Amino acid sequence: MTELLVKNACVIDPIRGINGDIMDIAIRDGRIVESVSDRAEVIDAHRCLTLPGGIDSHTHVCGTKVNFGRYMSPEDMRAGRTQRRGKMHVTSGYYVPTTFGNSYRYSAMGYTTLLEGAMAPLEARHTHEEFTATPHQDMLANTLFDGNWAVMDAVREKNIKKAAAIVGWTLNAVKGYAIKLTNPGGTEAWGWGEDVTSIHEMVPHFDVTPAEIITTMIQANELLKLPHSVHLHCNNLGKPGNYQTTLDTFDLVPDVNPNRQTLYATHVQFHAYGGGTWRNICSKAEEITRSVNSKPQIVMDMGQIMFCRTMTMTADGPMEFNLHCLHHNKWSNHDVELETGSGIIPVTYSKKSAVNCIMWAIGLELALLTKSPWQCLLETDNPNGAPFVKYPEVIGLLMSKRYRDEECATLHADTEGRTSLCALEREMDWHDIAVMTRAGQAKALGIINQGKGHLGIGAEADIAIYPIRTDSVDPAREYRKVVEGFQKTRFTIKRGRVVSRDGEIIVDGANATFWVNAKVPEDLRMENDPEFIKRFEQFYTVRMSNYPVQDVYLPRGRCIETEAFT
Amino acid sequence: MIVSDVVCPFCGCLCDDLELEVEGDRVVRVQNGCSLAEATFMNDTRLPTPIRRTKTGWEDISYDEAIKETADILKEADRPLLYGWSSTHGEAQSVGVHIAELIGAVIDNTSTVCHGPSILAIQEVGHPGCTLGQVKNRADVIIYWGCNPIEAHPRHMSRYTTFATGFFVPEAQRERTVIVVDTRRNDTTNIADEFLQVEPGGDYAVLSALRAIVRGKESVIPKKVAGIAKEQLIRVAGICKNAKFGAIFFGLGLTMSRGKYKNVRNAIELTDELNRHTKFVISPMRGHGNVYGSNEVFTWMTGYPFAVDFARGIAFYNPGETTAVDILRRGECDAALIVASDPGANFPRLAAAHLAKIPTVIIDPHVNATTALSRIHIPCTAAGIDAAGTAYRMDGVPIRLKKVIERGYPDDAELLKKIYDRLNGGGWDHD
Amino acid sequence: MKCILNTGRTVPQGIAVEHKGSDTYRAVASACFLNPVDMMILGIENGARVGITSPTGHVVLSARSAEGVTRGEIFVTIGPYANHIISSETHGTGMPDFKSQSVDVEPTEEPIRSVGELMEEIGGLRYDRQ
Amino acid sequence: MRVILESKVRSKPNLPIEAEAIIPRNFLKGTDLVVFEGNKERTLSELFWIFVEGTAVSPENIEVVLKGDTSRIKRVGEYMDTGNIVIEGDIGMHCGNFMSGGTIEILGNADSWLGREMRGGTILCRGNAGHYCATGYRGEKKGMQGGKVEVFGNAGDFCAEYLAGGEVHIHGSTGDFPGVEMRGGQLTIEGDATRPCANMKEGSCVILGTVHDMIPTFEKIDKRVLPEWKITADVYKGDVANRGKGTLMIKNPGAV
Repeated sequence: MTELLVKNACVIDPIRGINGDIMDIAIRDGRIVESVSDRAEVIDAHRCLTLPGGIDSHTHVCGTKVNFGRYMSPEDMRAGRTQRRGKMHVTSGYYVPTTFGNSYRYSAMGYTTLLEGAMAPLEARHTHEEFTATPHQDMLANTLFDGNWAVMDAVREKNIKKAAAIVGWTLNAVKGYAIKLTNPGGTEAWGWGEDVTSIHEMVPHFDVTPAEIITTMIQANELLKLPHSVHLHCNNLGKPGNYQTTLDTFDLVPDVNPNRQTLYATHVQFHAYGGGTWRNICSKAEEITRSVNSKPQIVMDMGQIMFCRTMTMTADGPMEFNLHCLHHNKWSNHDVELETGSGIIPVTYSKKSAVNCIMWAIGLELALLTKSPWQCLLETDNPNGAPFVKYPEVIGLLMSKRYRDEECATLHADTEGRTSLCALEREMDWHDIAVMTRAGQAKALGIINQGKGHLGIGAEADIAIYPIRTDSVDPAREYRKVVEGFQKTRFTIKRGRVVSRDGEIIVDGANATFWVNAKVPEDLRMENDPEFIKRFEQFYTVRMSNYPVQDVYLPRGRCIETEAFT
Repeated sequence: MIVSDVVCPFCGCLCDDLELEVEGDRVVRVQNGCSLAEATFMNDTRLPTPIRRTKTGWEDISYDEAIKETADILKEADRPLLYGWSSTHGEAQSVGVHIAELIGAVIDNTSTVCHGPSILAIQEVGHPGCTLGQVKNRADVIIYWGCNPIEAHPRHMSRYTTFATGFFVPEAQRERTVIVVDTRRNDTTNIADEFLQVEPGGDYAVLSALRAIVRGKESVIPKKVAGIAKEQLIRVAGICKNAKFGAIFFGLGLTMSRGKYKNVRNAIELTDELNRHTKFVISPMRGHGNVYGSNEVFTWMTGYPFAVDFARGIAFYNPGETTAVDILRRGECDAALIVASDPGANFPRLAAAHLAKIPTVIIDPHVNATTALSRIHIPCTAAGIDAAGTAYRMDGVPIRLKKVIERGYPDDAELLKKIYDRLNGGGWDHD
Repeated sequence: MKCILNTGRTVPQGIAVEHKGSDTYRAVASACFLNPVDMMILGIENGARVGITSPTGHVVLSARSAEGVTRGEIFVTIGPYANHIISSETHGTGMPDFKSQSVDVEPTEEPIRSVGELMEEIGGLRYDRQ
Repeated sequence: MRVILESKVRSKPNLPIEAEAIIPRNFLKGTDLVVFEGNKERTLSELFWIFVEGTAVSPENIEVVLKGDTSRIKRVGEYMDTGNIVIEGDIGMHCGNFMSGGTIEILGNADSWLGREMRGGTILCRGNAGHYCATGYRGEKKGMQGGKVEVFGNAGDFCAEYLAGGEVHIHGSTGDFPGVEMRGGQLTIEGDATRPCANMKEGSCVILGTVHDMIPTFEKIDKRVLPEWKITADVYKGDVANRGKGTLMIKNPGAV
């Protein structure tokens, strides 16, 4: 039995409605309890800001695509090198760090749970191998279904149950957590070098539209009773004028789940562009947030960009090629048979570029114009918009109008006319930030019941104690203190153990991987469907028996079972 | 006993549809596999026990003794080299990287003498590729450039390309055009619809010419480029541009001939150019069963796919400087640990000779040329035969190798963990 | 005769690759494929021995006629025989000239050595208990 | 001030030494510097006999002289910004990496990656230079960006790869692919070269000797008198395969 007592913590725990109370937190064997014995180890938080461990609900840190980003970037690897030290392994890389680099840096910032944004089912084993080597965060994997042939066949046949059964079988086979749709239909079209340009355009050879894929998958998701909603990267990412596609997509979404959103729309900054060309691109954040403010069934995340050199990586192959034709730097692409695609290119976001400045402003506008912080979560689509180590700066910008004004003064002159950021007075408070960086994520991902995102009795003792005194820091004026404070916790506690102190990792990690087993009725299971098996063996290049990820790849797997179809 | 859907660990195709008949600790029949697979499973003669070189011959030693001496050798070294890794599973590769980091070693894998140049090229221009099923189901134009799949990857054409039935190419042989580029005629060139016989060392010029033609600049091109007539180049460029889905596979003919990675880069840039007209992908024909896995494991752990130098505590990478052949050629390293490979046979003479001058330990199931250059040889399981583990196919698809028999050997990952423990003075703690 | 040495993988080499001490492997790895015209000029028949010399070393191989090999080129499967004469220079890339080593080819009466003998020539010691 | 470093005899003379600490500025505060020999940290005095003559108040007045067997010493002059380094014999790899000012003179030969990612200053190599002379790092978009590298002997393969600015002058010949991927700057080769300027985007290159294996995707546009060399050269634009706008001037085009 191990016990830990955190004393004098200034706790903000939005899920439990606690906002800045000074209290003690008792921990036994990794969970939060009423009280501990006097033998417990004691940490004095000295009234510092204490939050549930940070949760990133959309990041790219593990798997084929991320590793390819590393593989092709020795120039980045030398940008962030640290030596082996104590319990810490060597790390390399700044925008695509090694797995240990990701894990240590997230931990130093108080993050204890991560959702990998895109896992191709065929390559799931790779993602899980890297999860094991990202030891300080619990991991969940978004599983890609955007170009899944079997799913598209079911959509065409308007067979929702079958679509659900395919998803259920796949999630179970690859130990995935949620349904991810990346440019639905577009990744299949990219198999021919084409794309789909609206949600009502037919996918070549499959006679389905993105809209049909999205609505069917939303229904299948609820039929399977998955903890998370459909997680969508909308069509037409990064194209001027794409906001209309985004609005059309939002209009498809019913409000069907009382516990959470029905659709999670990711990195919406990249989907909120007006205009028709790169010359007249402008912000449509107002239109997007007007829609979201009237639709509680939608939660989005920012997709904030920051000015730096980074790497874009997404399953959206056609988008990456278009971007490559603009940048003329290196381009990688990796299409996955019968399932999805992916593309990777390095980019530099510069204040000299009007487009980049407008993108930067749109992300912030989305957050500031969304009334409820539970509906617009903070992330950069790491590393697409910026590496996650930039989160503290994003927090600073959201909390301080002065910081925003100072930055705006250094931007390209066109920014002001084509965005409304400068006019926005809103300054977020500590509670808003706590929602946008952990509580909102826990609710959106459906992991509150797993003891994530709050500090109630029975919760997993994932806690971040920041060197910030909320009673003495004025974030609007002293935003630099805010940024610094969120960069490095005093203590990051993971499942009751102090893993990071002042940015130094002090123990070996022992993370868990959450996955979902939706129990589909016997007669609907794909492993009993001869037609599914036949097509699998014919068109995949691995045998169906070699496809599922074996248990050995999840040394600390945590299965969430649902009673589907009931 | 019959075991089905077995994965062959020999080459980068990692065919996973083999059926094996097993009797006791022996495989007695292999179905669906090529002749290389058959030899891999059926002619599997092992070194029975660890051996150590004496002044005049060889003596048997215990595993404990062998492990202790290996750890002592590595501990003493000022510039140890850990080399090989491509014929074992990812689990062993990962322990190898941990050892290298712990002792400040250089760690390199066999891509250094096969597709290392392809990696250098990818680091300059990226890699438009795909999984092999994309090619199987869609490709109507297949190009084999500087590779000979019939000899090196015997089932590549029947499983993934020329002869494979695909969803959008139900009559594969009729519907696919096959182009082969090589310096000499061989069995692969004989099945080509177009054979471009390029002069040795002329690949780069041919690729540049094709790029220019695809861009509409054919007027610049001379009548003949590296032995190939301009008319044929124009014809081939036309076939590529008119393809619905084209796939280039390339081999050591590009990576080993003069210019090395620049040849590969040029092929990738041709692929890039063709994507402005249609869909085109390119893929290296990776050799050893899990050589791509060694690149993957090295990359997520160190940031670099091969040739990683931990001498200064951080990871440093610079092929040409930190690559195994160069470290040996310059006589830099003062100890070597070879795992699952045979540099004695595969490295140029001068590089191999240095292994005999320093204390070298090899961990490998089989006696090979490197055995003769070593001080100690420790036998172990062979991944995919008597050990399970992860391997990455040439296209990045991770596949679990199966354990089909038990022969009583220790897994190399376990041997390496014991060596790590001795060096670290503590328990293995990285799972 | 001046030639360019080309190397590559072959099925027989792959089959015997884990039996480097065997006669099969010796036969496979020490075969040197030449264009028939070049063989005529050298005045040798199939199976004759040829001495191959490069700035790095000298090795004896068994000549085999092959139509597919162009004149001025010789092909030897990857392995210790070819490597005995390939330079370890990598041009700063890590990769030796496995496909473009300049060599001199001439008929010889010298014997073809075993893999073990080649290793002993560079400081090794054969292990041939099986 | 002159700092003379004379290499001591080492028990393992082939072990590389990484000595980016050897730049003039660092000797302002004394000679108590750290270098790496293989995977071991060493003080400068473990590896060198150190002699200091005179004093200096600013680094530009410091000259560092290396004597003895220095062929395995890497990174001498890395990030050097001022002062002088003289190497009496051969020098190891990465001499003058990221250099931004000052002068390095090598009386012997330089190993590979001489002046990698250089920004300014001057490197004079009286002997031959190895491969990747005046180039960049793997995966990086730009190689050398400024300053001057002058080699009085020959240079190896991939000389001035990714050259983006500054001047590279080889008095002798180069190996394969000089000026490959050039983005800018000026490359001059007085001797012969094989496959020059392949895939170049911009910049200019003059070759006075014989060119072997000219890349087929260069467009001959002109003849031009080069008064400084007293020759008439063929002028090519390219690399056409790469939408390049570079200039390649050749006195003796060999067989294509």
